Amino acid sequence: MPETVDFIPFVNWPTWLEGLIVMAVVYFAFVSVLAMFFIWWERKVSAHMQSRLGPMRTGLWHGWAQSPADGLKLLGKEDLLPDDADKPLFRLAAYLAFVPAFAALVVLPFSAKFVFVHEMHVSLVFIFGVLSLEIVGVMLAGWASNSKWALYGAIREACQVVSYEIPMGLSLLAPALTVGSLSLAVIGANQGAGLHEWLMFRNPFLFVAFFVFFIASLASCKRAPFDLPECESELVAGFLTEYSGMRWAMFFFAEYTVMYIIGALTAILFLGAWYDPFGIILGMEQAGQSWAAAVAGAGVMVVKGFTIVFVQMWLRWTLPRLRIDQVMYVCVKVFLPASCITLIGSAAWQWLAGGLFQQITQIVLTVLGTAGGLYFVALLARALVKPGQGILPTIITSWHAEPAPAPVAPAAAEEGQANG
Amino acid sequence: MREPGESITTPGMIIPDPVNVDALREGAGELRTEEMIINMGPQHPATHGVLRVILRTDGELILDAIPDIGYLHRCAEKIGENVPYTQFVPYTDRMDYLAAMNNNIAYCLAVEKLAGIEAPPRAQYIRVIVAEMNRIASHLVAWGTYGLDLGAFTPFLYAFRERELILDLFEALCGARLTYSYMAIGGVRFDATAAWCDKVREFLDYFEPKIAEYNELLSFNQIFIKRTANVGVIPPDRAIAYGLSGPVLRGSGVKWDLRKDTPDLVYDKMDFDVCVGDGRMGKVGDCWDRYFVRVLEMVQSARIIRQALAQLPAGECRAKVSRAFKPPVGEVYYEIENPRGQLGFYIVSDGQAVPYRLKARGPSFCNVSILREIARDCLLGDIPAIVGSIDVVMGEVDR
Amino acid sequence: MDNLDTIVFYFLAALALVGAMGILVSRNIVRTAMWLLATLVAAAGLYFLLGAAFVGAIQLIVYAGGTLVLIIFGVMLTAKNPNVSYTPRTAEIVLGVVLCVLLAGALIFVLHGTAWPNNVKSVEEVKRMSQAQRDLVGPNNPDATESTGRRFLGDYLVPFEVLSLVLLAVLIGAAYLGRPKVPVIGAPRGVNPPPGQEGPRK
Amino acid sequence: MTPVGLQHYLVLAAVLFSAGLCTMVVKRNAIGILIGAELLLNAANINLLAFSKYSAGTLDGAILALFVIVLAAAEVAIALAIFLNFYSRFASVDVDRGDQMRG
Repeated sequence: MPETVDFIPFVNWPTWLEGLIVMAVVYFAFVSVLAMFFIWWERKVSAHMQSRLGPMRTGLWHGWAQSPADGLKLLGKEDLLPDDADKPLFRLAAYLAFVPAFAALVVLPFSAKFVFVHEMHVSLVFIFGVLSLEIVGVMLAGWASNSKWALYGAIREACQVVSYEIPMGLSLLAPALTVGSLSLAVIGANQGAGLHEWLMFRNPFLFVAFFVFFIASLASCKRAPFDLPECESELVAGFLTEYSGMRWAMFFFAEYTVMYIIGALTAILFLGAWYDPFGIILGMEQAGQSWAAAVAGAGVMVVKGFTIVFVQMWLRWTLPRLRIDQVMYVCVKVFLPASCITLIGSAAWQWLAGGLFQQITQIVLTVLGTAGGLYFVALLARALVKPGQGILPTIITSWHAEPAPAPVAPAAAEEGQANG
Repeated sequence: MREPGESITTPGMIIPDPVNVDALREGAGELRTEEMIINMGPQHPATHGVLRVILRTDGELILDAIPDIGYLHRCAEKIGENVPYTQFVPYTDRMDYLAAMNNNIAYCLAVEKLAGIEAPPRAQYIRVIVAEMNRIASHLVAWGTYGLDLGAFTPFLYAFRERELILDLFEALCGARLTYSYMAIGGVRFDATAAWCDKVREFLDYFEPKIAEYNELLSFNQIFIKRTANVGVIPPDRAIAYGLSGPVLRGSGVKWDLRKDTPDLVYDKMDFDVCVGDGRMGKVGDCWDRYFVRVLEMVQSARIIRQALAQLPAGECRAKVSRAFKPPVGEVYYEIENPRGQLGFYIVSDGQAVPYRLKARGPSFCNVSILREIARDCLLGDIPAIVGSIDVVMGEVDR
Repeated sequence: MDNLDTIVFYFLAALALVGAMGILVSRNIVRTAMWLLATLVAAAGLYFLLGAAFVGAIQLIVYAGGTLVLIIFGVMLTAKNPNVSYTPRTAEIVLGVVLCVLLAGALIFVLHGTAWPNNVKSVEEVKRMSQAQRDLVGPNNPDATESTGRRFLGDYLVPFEVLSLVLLAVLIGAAYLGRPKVPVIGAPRGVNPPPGQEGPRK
Repeated sequence: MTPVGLQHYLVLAAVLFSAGLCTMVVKRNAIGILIGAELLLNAANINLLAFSKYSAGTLDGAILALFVIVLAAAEVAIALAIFLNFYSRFASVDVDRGDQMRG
């Protein structure tokens, strides 16, 4: 058990009410900035993957002000309510989708010292439970819109997300089982010594559980290739069809916040939480520099979380979408057995393996995982250094610079070809 | 006065089999309570324009999908019967607006045959070059939007990046980027310069390696294959029975291409292959086959353009035809291979300056008719896959 | 912090009661389900307040995230028929409300007349206990979740296993009851089913 | 303000229980009745945990509450399957329709 973890500014607040208000404001600002940043970032990422630039004009640098500007625009939009919608529920749905994402962040640690609520010993289960509430909002949105497409979106959401919660939950229990705690703070504190101590590399089952968890979490936060509840080419916009303006934006805030929560959760459960791969931060903690360690740890945590969010975006802009029966097939026939095996397997491993065997496994898995990670980094670097496989011909770049081609007499065509 | 129970319909309106409301009310007998009738379109992201598909669904299962057309009807044929022959060329641009060059050529060839005009050889070669470039541009749109239909956003932008270069070339050639009106009866309006030809070669050098990239990105993506293989299978006999043509027909394994089988222009001097679906990923005639035929045809088009550029003769590019010429009395039906299939024009002349009757046979119009048959018993998510693989352009379906 | 606990309790209690009244009064079945959500979340909050964080979290996962979604799903599948109204008869309402008000009154009366024993161990006492003794203690047990797990695989092993069998039976039973009665796939339908048509895709 | 104790929770649970029972009695929609039953179970759970914290001081309350939650999920699953069958039979989930004992 690490020493108590606390969120600094609120250690000594004068009264609980002030503390609560300050916390709520800071917290809301944090969520908004996070979501806005991700929206901007996703635009830039998608644009660069599609050989475009994305927003460039709003704000001074790379269109950074695009998200706030969009927010203002959405605030100013007319608040449309379909005539036949169940109006109170239609309004409620947007908040119901947003609040769980907001609430889950409460117990999410940023590093050993930075966590909003520290006395939660079951923070893992709490986050999981709160995130599962989001479905209700989405289903309600689909139902209250009184549109057939929205209803399809709602039903798909219910099928898909509820189903994927099972493999997600099972694969998330495997690291909890290995550490022996449901507290994210404790799970995180267990992986400090270095890359080989990251839970993902502890045993082969956890290695598999990482991938199961990551893909199931994609499905359960409706990211592509599992974005069936809102897929625009089939269901117009699914449960979002009838939404507009700020209420529509609420769903997006929720989605992007959940993306980060999933990313941070993956980092804490499998990828060494707020510790760097070389044990430097743990060394700082042991040397008594707990504040420096906490700040550095928060930085590492944010980098890890953002990296996973980036991978989510990368997948979204690369892969086509699955069909609903394929989504369910993957869940029930692949991930469900796989996650059961990872849970049972890592329990058995805990019981049987040890000593040299354990160390060798850890080293092998670490090498394997690092090699895989480096391969993807290399792919990305190649794409950045050498975009595409050919250089854009001069047609676009030079054509308009040239004087308009004078009509060439047929006889001159031959020599024109020679010097062209 | 309507009889009670009589539904409010307009003539020709398609009414799917109704849900039995009485059974719902009485609660008797076997119920099919989950049936729902949905309009997919005319405003829908996946219907490529204003195609309306009336879906009768049982949950995700499609029981029936009825294409309903006519939202873009602009009386193109009737206009054709009221303007002189030369003035109808711009209207053909607006039929299949993604392949305007090919439409122009089809109409001009029909009129030329009717009037006994022969375009000079250079014009014929230029026609082949622009037709094949437009085929590439059209297939690029089909390829990109097909990815979009299946949820892959990125291919669309890649396709449009390359298509943009073709449009630039067309702009340089004739000044227009979408509706070219480049063909004239008896030739082409502007000659291609040598510099332009070099630009086309440069484009081909750039474009041909890109196709490997497309395949890597989309064609051989496992999710894409899972989405398209064995979906919307059209057996060859059904394809012929429905009068399908173009990549949709060839996707079913039928080796039929007017460029090879009834060569017009100078296609008989070109060396190229007719690509057919071979059921590589599933059954012959599934969505993947239709899709991949288009990818292969882009390679063949590039081959043809290279040959045509190499053989391009010098000379005039337009025969002398008077502005309001009057073809002799008679009728003609002429069809060529468009990117989407066989586009034919049937023209009846009574010796006047305007056609007596003009009728177009659009490939998309015939191709979309198979939708109801192959979209039965599939899932809702397959509908965009099927509609996209048929690749209809509503401007030409409705005309 | 007692003050905060009190306020939070009253807030959650009010939410739960409003939800319960909403369930009772609401005619629209989807809204009824939403009121149930309010009650469930408030109950989860009360569990947290009662020191049973694990139960609270499980309540959120299973009840609010699973059971409630199932209920809404059921509502969506059965509430389509506009010709059916579920308005109860006035006599039923009056009788039901009167009976239940009487029941509530009686229960509260009994509660006020009863003195409950208090066997709660203080934190110091718990600290002095052995592991086995500590497993029995509910509040003031620093690792109550672990103890819960040990109890499940110890004293409560038989009920725990029986429960797993029950769940399995429910899974099979629900799948059996929910199977489609009408052969929806592959039945010939529409005009002129074309010859040589492919069968349904599996 | 008196500090919150056992009595507060018990009164709250009693009211929730009565409301749940009333819902079960009054509603004609089968799913409404199901929701009433959920209310009863939640009232029971609050009681269990309140006694566990303020009176018995043991973990059994929490363990029983977990059993209740899981059983409630099972109950809802089966009940909804039955209601769907009921609905496909009577085109309604009005429990008053189900007064005939034939398949």
